[in-house]
Amino acid sequence: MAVPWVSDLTLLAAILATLLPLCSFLVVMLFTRSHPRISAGLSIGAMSVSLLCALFLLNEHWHMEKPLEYAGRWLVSGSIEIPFGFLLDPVSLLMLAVVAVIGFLIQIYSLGYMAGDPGISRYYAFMSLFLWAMMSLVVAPTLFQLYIFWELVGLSSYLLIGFWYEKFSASQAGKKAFIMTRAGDVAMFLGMLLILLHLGNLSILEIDSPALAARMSPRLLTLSALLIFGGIIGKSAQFPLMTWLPDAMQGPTPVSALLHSSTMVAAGVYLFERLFPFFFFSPDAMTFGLFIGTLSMLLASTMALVTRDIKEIWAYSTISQLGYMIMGLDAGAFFSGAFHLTTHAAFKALLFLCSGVLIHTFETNDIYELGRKGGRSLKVPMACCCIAAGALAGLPPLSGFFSKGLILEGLADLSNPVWLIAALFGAFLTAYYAFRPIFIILFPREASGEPEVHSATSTSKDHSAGHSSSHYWLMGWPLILLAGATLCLGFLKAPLEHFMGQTALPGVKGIGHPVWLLYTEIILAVGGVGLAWMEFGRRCAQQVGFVEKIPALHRLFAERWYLDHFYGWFVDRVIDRGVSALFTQNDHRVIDGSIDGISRGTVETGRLISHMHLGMVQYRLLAMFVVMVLLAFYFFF
Amino acid sequence: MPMEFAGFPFLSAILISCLAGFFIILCLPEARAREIKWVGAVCSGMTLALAIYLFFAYDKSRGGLQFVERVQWIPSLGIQYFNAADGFNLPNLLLSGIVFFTGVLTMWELEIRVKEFFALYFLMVTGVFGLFMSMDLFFIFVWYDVSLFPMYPLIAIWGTTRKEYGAMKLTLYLLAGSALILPAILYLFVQSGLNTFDIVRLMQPGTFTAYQQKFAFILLYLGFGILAGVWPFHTWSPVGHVAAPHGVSMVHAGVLMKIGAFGVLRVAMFLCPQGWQHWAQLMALLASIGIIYGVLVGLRQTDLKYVIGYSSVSHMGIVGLGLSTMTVSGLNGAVFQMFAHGVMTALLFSSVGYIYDRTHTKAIAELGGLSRIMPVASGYFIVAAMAGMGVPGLASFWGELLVLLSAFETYPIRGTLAISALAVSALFMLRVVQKTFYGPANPKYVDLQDVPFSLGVPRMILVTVILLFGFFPSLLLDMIETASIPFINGLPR
Amino acid sequence: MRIVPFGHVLLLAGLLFVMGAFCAVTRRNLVMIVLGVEIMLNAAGIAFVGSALRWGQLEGQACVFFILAVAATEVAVGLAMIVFAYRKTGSFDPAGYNQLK
Amino acid sequence: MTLYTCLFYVLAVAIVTTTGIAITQRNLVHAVIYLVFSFFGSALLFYLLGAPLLAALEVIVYAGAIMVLFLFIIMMVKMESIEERMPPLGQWLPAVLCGILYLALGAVVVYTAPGSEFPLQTAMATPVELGKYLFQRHWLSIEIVSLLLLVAIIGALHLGKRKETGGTEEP
Amino acid sequence: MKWMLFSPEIFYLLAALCFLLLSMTGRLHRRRDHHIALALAVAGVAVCVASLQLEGSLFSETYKIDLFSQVFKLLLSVGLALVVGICSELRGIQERYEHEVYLLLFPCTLATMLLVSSIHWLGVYVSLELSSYSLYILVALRKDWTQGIEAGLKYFLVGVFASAMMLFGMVILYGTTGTLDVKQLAQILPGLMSHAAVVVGLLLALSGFFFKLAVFPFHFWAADVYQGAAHQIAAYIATVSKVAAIAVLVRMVAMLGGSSDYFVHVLAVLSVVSMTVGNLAAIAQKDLKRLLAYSTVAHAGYVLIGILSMNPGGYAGAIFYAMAILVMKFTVFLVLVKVAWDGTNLEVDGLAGLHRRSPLLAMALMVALFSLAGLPPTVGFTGKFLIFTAAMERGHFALVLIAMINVVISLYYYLLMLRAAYLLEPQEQCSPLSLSAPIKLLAGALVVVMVAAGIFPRYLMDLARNAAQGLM
Repeated sequence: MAVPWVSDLTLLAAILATLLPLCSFLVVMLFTRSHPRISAGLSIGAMSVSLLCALFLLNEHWHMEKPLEYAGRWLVSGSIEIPFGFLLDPVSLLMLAVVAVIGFLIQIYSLGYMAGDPGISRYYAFMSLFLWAMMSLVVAPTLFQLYIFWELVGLSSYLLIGFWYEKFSASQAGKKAFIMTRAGDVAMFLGMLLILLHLGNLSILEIDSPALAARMSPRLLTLSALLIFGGIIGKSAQFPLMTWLPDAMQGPTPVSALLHSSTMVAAGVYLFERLFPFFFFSPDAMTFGLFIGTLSMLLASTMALVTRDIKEIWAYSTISQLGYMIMGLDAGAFFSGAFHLTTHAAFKALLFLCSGVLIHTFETNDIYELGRKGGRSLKVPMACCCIAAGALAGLPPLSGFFSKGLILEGLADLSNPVWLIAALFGAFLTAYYAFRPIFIILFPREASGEPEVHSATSTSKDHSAGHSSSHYWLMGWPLILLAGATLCLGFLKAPLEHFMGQTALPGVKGIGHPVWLLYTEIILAVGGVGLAWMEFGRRCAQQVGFVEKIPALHRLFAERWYLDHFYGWFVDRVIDRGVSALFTQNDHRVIDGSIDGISRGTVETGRLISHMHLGMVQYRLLAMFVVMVLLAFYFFF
Repeated sequence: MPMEFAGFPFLSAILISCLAGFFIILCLPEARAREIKWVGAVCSGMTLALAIYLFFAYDKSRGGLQFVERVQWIPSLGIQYFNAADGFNLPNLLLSGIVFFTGVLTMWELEIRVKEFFALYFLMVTGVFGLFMSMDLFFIFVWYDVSLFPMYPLIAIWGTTRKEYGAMKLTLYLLAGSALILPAILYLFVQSGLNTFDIVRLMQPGTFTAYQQKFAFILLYLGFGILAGVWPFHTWSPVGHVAAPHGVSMVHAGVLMKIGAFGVLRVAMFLCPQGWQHWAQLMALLASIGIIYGVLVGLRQTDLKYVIGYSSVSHMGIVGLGLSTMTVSGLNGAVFQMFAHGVMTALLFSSVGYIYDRTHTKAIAELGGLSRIMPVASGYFIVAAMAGMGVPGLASFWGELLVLLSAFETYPIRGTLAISALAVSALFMLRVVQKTFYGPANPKYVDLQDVPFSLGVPRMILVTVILLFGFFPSLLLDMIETASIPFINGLPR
Repeated sequence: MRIVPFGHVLLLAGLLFVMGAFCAVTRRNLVMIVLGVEIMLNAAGIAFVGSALRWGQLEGQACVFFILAVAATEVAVGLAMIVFAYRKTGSFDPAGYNQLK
Repeated sequence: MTLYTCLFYVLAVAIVTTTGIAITQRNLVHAVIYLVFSFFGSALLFYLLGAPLLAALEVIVYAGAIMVLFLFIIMMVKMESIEERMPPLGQWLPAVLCGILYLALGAVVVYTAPGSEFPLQTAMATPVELGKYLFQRHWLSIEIVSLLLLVAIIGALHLGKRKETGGTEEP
Repeated sequence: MKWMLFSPEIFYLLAALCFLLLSMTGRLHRRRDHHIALALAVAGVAVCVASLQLEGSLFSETYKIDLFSQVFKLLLSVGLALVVGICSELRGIQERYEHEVYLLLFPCTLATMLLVSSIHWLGVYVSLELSSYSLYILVALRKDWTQGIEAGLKYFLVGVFASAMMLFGMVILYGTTGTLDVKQLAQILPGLMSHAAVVVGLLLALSGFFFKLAVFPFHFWAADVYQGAAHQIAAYIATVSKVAAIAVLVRMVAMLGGSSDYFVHVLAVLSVVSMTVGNLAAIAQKDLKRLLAYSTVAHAGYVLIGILSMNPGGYAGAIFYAMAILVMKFTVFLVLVKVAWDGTNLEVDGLAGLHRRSPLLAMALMVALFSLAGLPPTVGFTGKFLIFTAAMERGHFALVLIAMINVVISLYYYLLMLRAAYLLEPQEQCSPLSLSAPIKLLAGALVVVMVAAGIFPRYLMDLARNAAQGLM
């Protein structure tokens, strides 16, 4: 730490912000495992301090000309030098604030949600581990540090998904999540190594600078961009590696709210923002990203149409919104992606927390069940839910509308119109699936006689659902705050754009936006909501989606486009029964077999030779004579 | 006998404390098991303390050989009892100290034939310490065999599944390795014409021709490689680990496999650099196959110790890959990984040992939901499993990172193969953790109680070491660097 | 007076040596084995005398003296053993003696 | 071709034929008798090659003592009653082959040996010279041989002696 | 005084005669005979130690006394003392022959001492015969007559055949070179090495020693004799006569070996084949002594490597290896005698439960086995190390590699014995072995010697090296 860290306030704030959750994690794990109250208090206290530091950093550096970088020597090995430190610039400060705010709120919320759960101190320990990792990832000055915390975030998600480890499905989901993200990480690690080979070090500022483009050939640049994008696919559950996110709903709802909607999965998009100039240098990587973003957005929204589990719906919506952000970024509209990430974090966390309250009180995830059990009676959560769903659908006054609009404008500037059409179709679907559960819960059909589908992800709560009012209000306050955020964030677009725009970033500056785009956007949103109302809200609606009418399509979407079957087949057939069985046989039969064969062979020859020695005396004399004659004969050769 | 000691002979002090333990235990009567264990704990504690003191007393700025001890042993053949500490062998000495001390504590509950067990155990570890600190070819070979032959009685008498087959196979296989090493050492001794076994003198450039170096290197690499678990010769290690009692398999997998890798480094690479450059391609190929192979075969195993055995084959493959890249960071990574893997495997075996002592079964299928029954004991295993997967914040991540970095630089294809093994190793480790620790609690074991504090001490030490070197790798890396930079720069191009 | 080239004496001794060996190896009777060895020793004696004459020394003849002594002890011990064995096992056939496994 | 050369060849042929017959005789007594003739032949050869004392000793010790001992043993155990089995093919065929190979080799070796062409001149070593030479240079070996004979006597005695009480293990 | 040079031999002659008189008395006092024998043997050792530094030659240059011969005489006398030490019960010999054991042992040791010092082929031949014949008779005196007589007969027939071949070799040597004195031969031979007769003669002449050392073509007697003979006699054959054979072979090859590489090839072939045959045959053995016999054949192969490298290092290695064989083999036989105290043959599994019955013997056995296998901290390893270094100096890399592979094979059956001692539980509960104090002391001393000679071999190596200097 070159600069004496005590005197420089920013550095002090950055250190406090990141390292406090780590201290609370260590203290809780080592000492206060058996006292839930103390451990909860500790981690919330630590979180509040880091929240304050994050906000302090944000407003102190509101007007920032150039990024601040502090780096201390951590590990030196020959030519490779891995520093540890902080890189504070608008991108990271905004993300730090988002993570801090939502983290703090969810920690308060989970006080109520997790009350009575035996492993509560373990829960808070893992939460603070996650927050430490996420915040250090956000402010990482080098790709090394970012990769290290990228893995740690993956680890904490594994621990939190598998929090109720007695349930087989929870541990299975945790394992699946970790392995899929780890596959992405491997690709990212390779991309990093390519850059390291050519650049010498991995500091983010140098990667973003044009110097790198000069050193690497365009082909290599694209390859490393694609590889790093592989990491983003893994972490943000994009097209090929998306099926782990819906399964990750096994974890407690606050975890889903914090990790698997707003912060952790957004790390991929954040990395994209962080290396935006680097990606910008390779156009085909951008088009590939665009394609992946669109594909995963459409697929996820189709899946959301049919599922009956409320948390799965929001999980699919997260995947599709992330697809939106990546489309926005890939289209060159830097601010649109960042802004949508912020707004999405707010309203998606709100959605999850509301459904959390519903699940917490009615003990079921199924939307029809929730409706029937009187979901409408809980006034505050339902209200916040509607607001958040509205923001998700992109209804005008809410923040979703503004951020999605920006993305659509970015897409409009692209030469090829197909991306814009897909985005618009996506917006329509989003609106439709956003309001489907709302209407089902608000207008339950007693006589619908829907078979009680045992949805795979019903979270059976074994702890007593204490409905005491204190818990209710503890969970209530964060909802209200988040609802407020979704309402007013839309209007903060201008100052944020100014704040983000300070660091001169390349990117397509939007020329005048066609007016018709704004209106089509509103019409599609309202149309989607209307269709949902038509099919689910109206008194005489059969509450059967237009998709469910076509059974083939229904099954296709319900089976997650058979992706899970493919992965199951691949891991089971190819890896388990195929390659490793082959290697195990090779190990036992070929290598071991040959060695045991050699040793058995020597023992057999031993037995043979010892039999040779049992012959008659005269054979021995003969043998002596013959050998001596042969040795004499050898003289002549 | 002209003796040259720089201050108090710490290195010999380690050996003497081991041998003192050996002789005291021999003199104690068989019945007094408790006293034997206490003597064992005290002596191993002393060696650990000495190793720690050495580790921190080493003057990193000066580098080179320190704490030199030299005694003319057999002048006519140029054999000396020559011990020294440098960047390469101090981490290993520390590792042996730690694993030795925790190994003794892990075997605290042993009841049958305690005296013979600890006597042979001390003998084995004396061999291990001797080899790490020796700079004389003759003594390296002597200590190599001293550390090997107690293996047979240790495994054959106190072992578990298929112990006699395992013991015989292991001992014969490892001594077949020595059948390759001794001719190579003699070949070098004779070809050098200097009538000395001293590595420092034989190391000077120009003592051997290129052909001699190539010839000797491949023999030494195969000889020591067998012990290091190089790919085609690895089949003894899982069998040996399963058969051995867990205290022995801790030292065996934790330290003995490092002797193989250290032997390759200290003897083969020091004396035959051109041979190393010639055979590096083969080393890298075998190592990367070993990494993938160990993990994939581990997937199919049903016995907990087999799983750990194959995971150590894979990790030793990483060490081999590190050694094969002729870069400073590759070498640093390899030595760091030797240390990290040693501690991690020791923790794995010690926790499996605890589980085996309680449930008397190692089959993963029968175990299940142990995390509910004994959270602390399974916690230790999970930390070790995480380290095995290369999770950052734990020691072996840095080793793997550095090795894979430099491997990717010099051998791109093999490097990619090794890096992709990271994903499969995650699948492999998590599957084990999930089957044995998560999921519904197995009714048979519900009444088992968690590990008491007294038995938890060894595992706690190992966990703290993993975390300490996970968070502060530079502690170890600066030490290793003082030795690897001069070595790599000294290589003839 | 010239008797015969030294080589011929050696050849004779060699021939006798082979016949002795052949008798020792093929005859299925212990006594005949000892007899065969006697013939071999006698062949060596002849060669020794021939060599002594060839080099004009008495060394060779002195050796023959010792050969006689050794042959005598060989017969004494050998036949004693054979008789002892015959008295115990009742057979002279060398094939009979293979109880030691 | 002096008298001695043809005498040498006559004696050589005699020795070889008598030994050959001795080897192939089924009946042991005949074999021993033929062997005695062979030893007489070699005694004469010794005399021809200038070793009169050895010739006499040969007759006394070899032909006399040793062959008589053989006869005595053969008579004692009534050997002729035991029919000796013919040696199986597997035993004598390799012996014959090796014998032939040995002879070929021996011939080559002898001809290439140094001094094989050296003509032997007749000479005579008086027993006095041989005795003096023997006891001057090799008296240690004489002592050793005496010990050897002592050991042989002890051995023959113990192996041959029947147990006093007519040991039960008699056949 | 010239007679002082000959003092060890005279002492042993007088001892032999004293036992001759004793056997005349007729009545059997086992305890008294054993004490007398032990006293005389120990006195013999003292005499040999006193005469260690003597130099000179007797009997008109045919009998050389130098450090080499005196070291070996000392070894032989120590060997005899050890063997006599374990002859306390002598259950393996028939009662009426117990006098004869000592009566024959002393002349045989005398013969081996003569063999070591004499450098005239005739003297060598005659002393070889003396030692062989006394051993033929000793082997035949076994209590269980079926085994004793069969072993004795086989030993006799092979021995006599081999001595006949040796004699024929000597006669060819004499015929072609004109002298039987080894010193003169050493000057003449290098010139004639190109002639087939000379080399074949030398090879045949050495076959007598190959028989004594049980090298490949002449090793057939080893297994049956070890199994057939009484434990003490087998111990004697395995230690003392082996050491003598090594001594005379080293002396002959050192003086006559010369430069012909044909001779080195022949020795290399013999050593490789006898190593491999010895080790492989030993694997399949059930009887303990038969296994030890084959392991001795294998050790003969290792010593031959030292001898065929024909440099001072090689001969020093062979001398050191002779010392090692003496101690290692004797320890195993000590354990054997104490476990099979009733004189019957012992199966390898008969060692079961030894670690419980007598921990000291078990440890002695373990150290001896690891030393026989050639594992480092023991004397066996130092011996092998010296021999392999010498062979490597002559460039016999393949030979050293084959030898090391054989070491691994030999480790297999040594570990089987160890397994029996430490692992197997005896079927019926047998009582713990009670060892008398001197035997305990002896076992402990042997263990200390084996380990000390392995860790601080410096003094023994210097002794061997000086002895080897005198040879050239």
